Amino acid sequence: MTPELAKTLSHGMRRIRTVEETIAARYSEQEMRCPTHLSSGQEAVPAAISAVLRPTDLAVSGHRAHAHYLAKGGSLKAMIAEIYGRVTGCARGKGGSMHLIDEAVGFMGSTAIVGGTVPVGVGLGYSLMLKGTDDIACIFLGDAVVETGAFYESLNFAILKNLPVLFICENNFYSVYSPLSVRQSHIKAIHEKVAGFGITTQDGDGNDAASAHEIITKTVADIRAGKGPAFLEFSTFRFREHCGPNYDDDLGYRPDQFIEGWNAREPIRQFETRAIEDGFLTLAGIDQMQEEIENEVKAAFDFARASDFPPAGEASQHIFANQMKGSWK
Amino acid sequence: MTPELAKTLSHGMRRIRTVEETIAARYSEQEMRCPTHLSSGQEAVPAAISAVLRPTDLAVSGHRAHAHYLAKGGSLKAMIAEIYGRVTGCARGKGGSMHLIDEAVGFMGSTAIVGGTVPVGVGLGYSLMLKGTDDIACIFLGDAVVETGAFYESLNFAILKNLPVLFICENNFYSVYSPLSVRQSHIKAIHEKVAGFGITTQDGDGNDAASAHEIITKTVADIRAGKGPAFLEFSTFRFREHCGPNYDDDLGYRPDQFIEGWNAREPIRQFETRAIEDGFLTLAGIDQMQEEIENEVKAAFDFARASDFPPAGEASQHIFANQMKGSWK
Amino acid sequence: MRTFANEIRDGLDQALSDDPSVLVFGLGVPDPKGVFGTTLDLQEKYGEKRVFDMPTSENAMTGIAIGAALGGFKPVLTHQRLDFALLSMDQLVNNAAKWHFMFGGQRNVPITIRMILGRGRGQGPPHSQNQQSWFAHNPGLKVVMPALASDAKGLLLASIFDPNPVIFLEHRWLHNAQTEEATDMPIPLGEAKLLREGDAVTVVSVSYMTIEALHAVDVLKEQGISCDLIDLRTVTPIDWAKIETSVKKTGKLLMLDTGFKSFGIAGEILAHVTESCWSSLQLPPARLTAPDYSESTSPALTKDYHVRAEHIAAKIGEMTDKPVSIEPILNQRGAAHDVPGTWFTGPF
Amino acid sequence: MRTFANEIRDGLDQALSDDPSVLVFGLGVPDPKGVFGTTLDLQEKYGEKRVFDMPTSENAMTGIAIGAALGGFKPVLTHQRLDFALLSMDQLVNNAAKWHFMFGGQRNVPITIRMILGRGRGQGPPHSQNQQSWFAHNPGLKVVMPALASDAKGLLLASIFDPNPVIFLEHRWLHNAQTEEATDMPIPLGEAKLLREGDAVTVVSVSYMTIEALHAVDVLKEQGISCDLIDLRTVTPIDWAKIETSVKKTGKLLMLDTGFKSFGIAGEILAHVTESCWSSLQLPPARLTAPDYSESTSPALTKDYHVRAEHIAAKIGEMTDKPVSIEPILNQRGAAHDVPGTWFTGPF
Ligand SMILES: Cc1ncc(C[n+]2csc(CCOP(=O)(O)OP(=O)(O)O)c2C)c(N)n1
Ligand SMILES: Cc1ncc(C[n+]2csc(CCOP(=O)(O)OP(=O)(O)O)c2C)c(N)n1
Ligand SMILES: [Mg+2]
Ligand SMILES: [Mg+2]
Repeated sequence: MTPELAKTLSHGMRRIRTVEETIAARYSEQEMRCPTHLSSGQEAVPAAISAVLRPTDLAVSGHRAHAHYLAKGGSLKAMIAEIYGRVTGCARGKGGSMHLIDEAVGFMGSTAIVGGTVPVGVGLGYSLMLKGTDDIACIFLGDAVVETGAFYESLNFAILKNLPVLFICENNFYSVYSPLSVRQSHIKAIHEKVAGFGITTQDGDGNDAASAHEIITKTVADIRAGKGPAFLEFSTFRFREHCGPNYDDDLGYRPDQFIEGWNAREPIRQFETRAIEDGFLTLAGIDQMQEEIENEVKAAFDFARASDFPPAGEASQHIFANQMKGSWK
Repeated sequence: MTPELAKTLSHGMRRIRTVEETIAARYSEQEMRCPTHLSSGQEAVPAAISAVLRPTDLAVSGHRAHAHYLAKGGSLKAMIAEIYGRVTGCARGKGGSMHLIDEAVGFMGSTAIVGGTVPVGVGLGYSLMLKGTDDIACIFLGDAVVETGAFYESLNFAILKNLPVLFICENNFYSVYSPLSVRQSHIKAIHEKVAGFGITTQDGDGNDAASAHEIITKTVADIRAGKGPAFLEFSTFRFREHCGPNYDDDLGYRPDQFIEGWNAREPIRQFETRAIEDGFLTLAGIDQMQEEIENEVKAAFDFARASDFPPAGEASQHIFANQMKGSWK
Repeated sequence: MRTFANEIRDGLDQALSDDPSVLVFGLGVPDPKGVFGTTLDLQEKYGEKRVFDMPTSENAMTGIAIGAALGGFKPVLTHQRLDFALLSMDQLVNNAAKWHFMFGGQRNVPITIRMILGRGRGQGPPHSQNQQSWFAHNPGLKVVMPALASDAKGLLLASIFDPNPVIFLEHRWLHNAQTEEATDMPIPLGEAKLLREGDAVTVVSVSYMTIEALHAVDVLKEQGISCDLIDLRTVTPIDWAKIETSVKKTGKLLMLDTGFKSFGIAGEILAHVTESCWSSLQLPPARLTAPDYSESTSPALTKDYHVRAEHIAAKIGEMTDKPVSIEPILNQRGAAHDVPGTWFTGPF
Repeated sequence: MRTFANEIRDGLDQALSDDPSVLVFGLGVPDPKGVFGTTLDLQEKYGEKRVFDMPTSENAMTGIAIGAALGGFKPVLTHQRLDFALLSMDQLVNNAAKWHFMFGGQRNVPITIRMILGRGRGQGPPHSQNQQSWFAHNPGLKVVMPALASDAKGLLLASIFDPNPVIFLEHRWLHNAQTEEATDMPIPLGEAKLLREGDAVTVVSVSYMTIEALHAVDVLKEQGISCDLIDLRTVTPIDWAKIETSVKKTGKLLMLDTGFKSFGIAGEILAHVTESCWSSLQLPPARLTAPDYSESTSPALTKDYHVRAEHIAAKIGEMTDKPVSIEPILNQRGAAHDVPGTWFTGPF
């Protein structure tokens, strides 16, 4: 740990948290009119990854993608505007919260079908292999994704071709209201099942930004060095309901003890307490950082709300492209 | 080994071989007008399974299903008639070589899509679990099936629900002309990958009927005893081309050494040589058995060729069923 | 007053109770929210073996439903959106649809696949597909699209006890629809329902479009234009007789569909009616459907996306060459355009 | 003389050679048989990184093609049967078709998916599906169905270099079709081709049906009945202008399709022409397609399954109310009914 890294991780987590909590606070205004999956509580892993990846690395994600998009450097303004359905949104209002994209920083897209971007990420990895750079493709996935056939098909191909692909599984133990126990056999943990394929795997504490950062740093270095794909599993905890702005622990689908245990390991406080003790952060520094973040977030919401809606005619545009937009070089 | 078992295994293998080679010999007559995948060379595992399963056990298979259908006790006449497209065929000529069915003996169907019956077999296993008998569902699969997402989704569910399901993988190292090396990572063997899920697995020599029988007997007993699903991998070798009646080693897609090595371990001769040495079989007994088989096979071909074609009107029948045909009891 | 969702739930309950071979499973089936209220308490009542949650494995779970059906059971599999079921097209079309046919009638596959059709409030492109024409195009599948809450239970019961695979499409905007009457009896698949009678135009509709059509037809009736309104209820088998009888009377057809226009179910209905009622047709048969592009997320892009009662009324006016006022329709609208009613506040 | 299969192979060769971002993969691509001869020697020429075999993972490999496209490449993925591609409907429809739209036009997905349509000689239900209407129904996909060997290469090149996902459907019975002329130039997608001119009936056809139609139309010409024959070539985008111009001239439409009848592409073409050419139509537009059930395996059950030249000729006779002799057609048939020619001896 260094003061700089501590600041980066703290800032990364606080920024994600502030964005998500601001969305939660304003969602009931009925101006953000799309299904929205918040990452509050799950900030440590994205913040850690953010500190390791380069803009030329590529990433894809799923329905709960705000944190991943931000971690990869995606434009905050464009994301908030997208959730507000404005033309300044990263998908011009076409896709909403679940469809984020910022190719300029390598965030190649998030989509709404569980597992749907896993093969896309592997295909991006294939393109990087062909180009021969040491960039990597990073695939964010939840614990339900390892129930999809597409995941195993993709895994097999990534290993077969020794592709520069990092699979990051954030295991928050639930898929909507469903615990792991009704979906996956408990005989082996997720990372153990995957390890059976002969890919490098590791599991870590997804609420500990410092150790996550360490694991990710080493793993990414190995991938860049041509050692092939890797799979990381981080256990973590989502604060709010699966989709939407509220807490839903009154529904009783997560045991009280489980909730309390995880709340005690809230990632930001946990990290900062230690970092302050170790002299890497100061309370004053954190306060100033938080203020800057709040200003940035407020500006993003102001930007979004001041932005125009897309003109009605855009509803029927973009069905077909008229020209090639990417290049292999 | 007992004289009785030796006879059963030898008979089972010879019967499959004779059927397949008779099809090969007559295929060029252009009367069997459907894609046909022969099992010559791969007789040991089906013969071994045949000696273990009961008629009330259920089985499904894929495109190369003749041996499995026969092993499960399916009617030989109905199978040959099906390949000849006759109304006496097990699917009344609707399905051909790849669509075999004989529910009376628990052969619930084979289909043409790689991996397509794997979940069907697991669903049959679920029905057996609900019924609470100690029957099992047996799923035959080739080495390409473990590349399909459906396989892993099915495996997960079978383990999750502790279903009485036996996955039998006959690994003949090729999918059509494609060797394993262009399809699957070699870091782990198939059974190792599957073992990662926490299911009982074992690999065996698929050309050694005696040892295959031993493995299968123990495994099936465990499944009947409620120990949950199991996965067996048997390596083996297909004699003829992927689809059709000919040899195609002139194409050079399988290395000479590979072919020679496997030919030296031809399953019937290998088994019988030892069984004769051990006094379980006699040459005369084998000759008599072969004669009986040849008579049976000839009768089946005669039956098929003497059978009527389905009336033209049946082409448009069977689109919808008018009544329930199964029962849960 | 009972809702469409109540009726679905009661249909499942009745099926589970009447027949021990009925199984109900799908993502979220035993949830506290019970798939929009349609599966509430069923697991408590019938146990974890007959009513259960599942992994996110839509393809295999469809095959598992087929296998359980071959094992003698009658599985009902639920997808919270049709869009997720695209993963299972192989099992649905290569196995379920063809099993009875390709095995020469040996064995039927009595499975029911509930798929919910999303719409509005930011559902966006992959949560709002209405691909009924895919299923209808495939021999061996029945396709049921209930519209009225009073039909929901009867159609569901008929689907569950039909010996064939049935795709049961529930429009999300219908779950809160209300009814006073409802039936405990299966409603035979293949019978459309004449909801309104008149001789101006034959309006044929499916699923949620029937709600908009009822609104339009009733308002027009007050303006002196009376239409036949036929709720299709099942797309396959389809009740051609009822449609043809009506078109032969009115000489005019307006078909309403929730799906994309081109190569959709409306095209088939226009084509068939043109073939079979040629000499009765006074006008080319017409259709109002979703356009040939996806529903966007932003509410600014969905205002004119869906066909609403006012469009239907205006179209009927055009087809009958009579003046029509859509004011009464517009005046009755309470909720924003992207929600089915004020009760709906998201998130999905 | 060159075959359709030669032309496909040369199209791939030319694309690979002209543009280093083109990739070709699929089950059996580097096989000794090279996917019915269409991919022979390409791996030797362009290396294992650009031309490769794949695992039996149709769904993921489609997503991998999409990802490679987003990475700047132009993948061409081959399925030996359309039936296998049913496993990839999620990636094709939820991702490829919608990517450009749902990300607001940010990024296109230039992938080409070759799917081979099986027929005859015991292919049976899950090796003989012609589901073009599924793809055509989905905005964002282009659907190309070449018929003539002389068009195969040009249409393939246009598909590969089109910025959008293209479903390229090759009928198995066409691979041996011959041509003398061929082009090295892409043929623009969306332009149908008028193959024969006449004013009796407008015959519109796709893929292998065009071969049967050519036969029928030429024989009828000798009997004094001249038809317009339009080979659609691309189903989406579709060349309505050419169809409408012809129907406005002839007043009669006969649409031919290889797929199931109901809710198929023929229905849409009938519906659209009825809407757009109403006042010109002298007869209800007609269609000849596969019936609404699968192709069986037994040759005894496929004799009357497919539409053949004699059926087309007879139908045109009926539509023109003129006597027609189908004898010349029957007399020219050499091969059994379930193979494209005597060269075809199976197994698939
Ligand atoms: C194929 C598919 N099936 C079901 C859904 C509905 N769905 C949306 S999010 C979700 C839960 C995914 O859980 P997980 O991967 O653990 O991610 P988390 O929400 O916990 O972050 C489900 C089932 C979907 N979007 N796609
Ligand atoms: C989903 C799917 N993809 C491709 C095919 C074409 N195909 C038919 S058999 C076969 C090979 C299967 O290999 P394997 O499972 O090893 O069985 P084997 O033929 O060796 O017995 C393939 C790829 C298919 N039938 N289904
Ligand atoms: Mg989760
Ligand atoms: Mg094999």
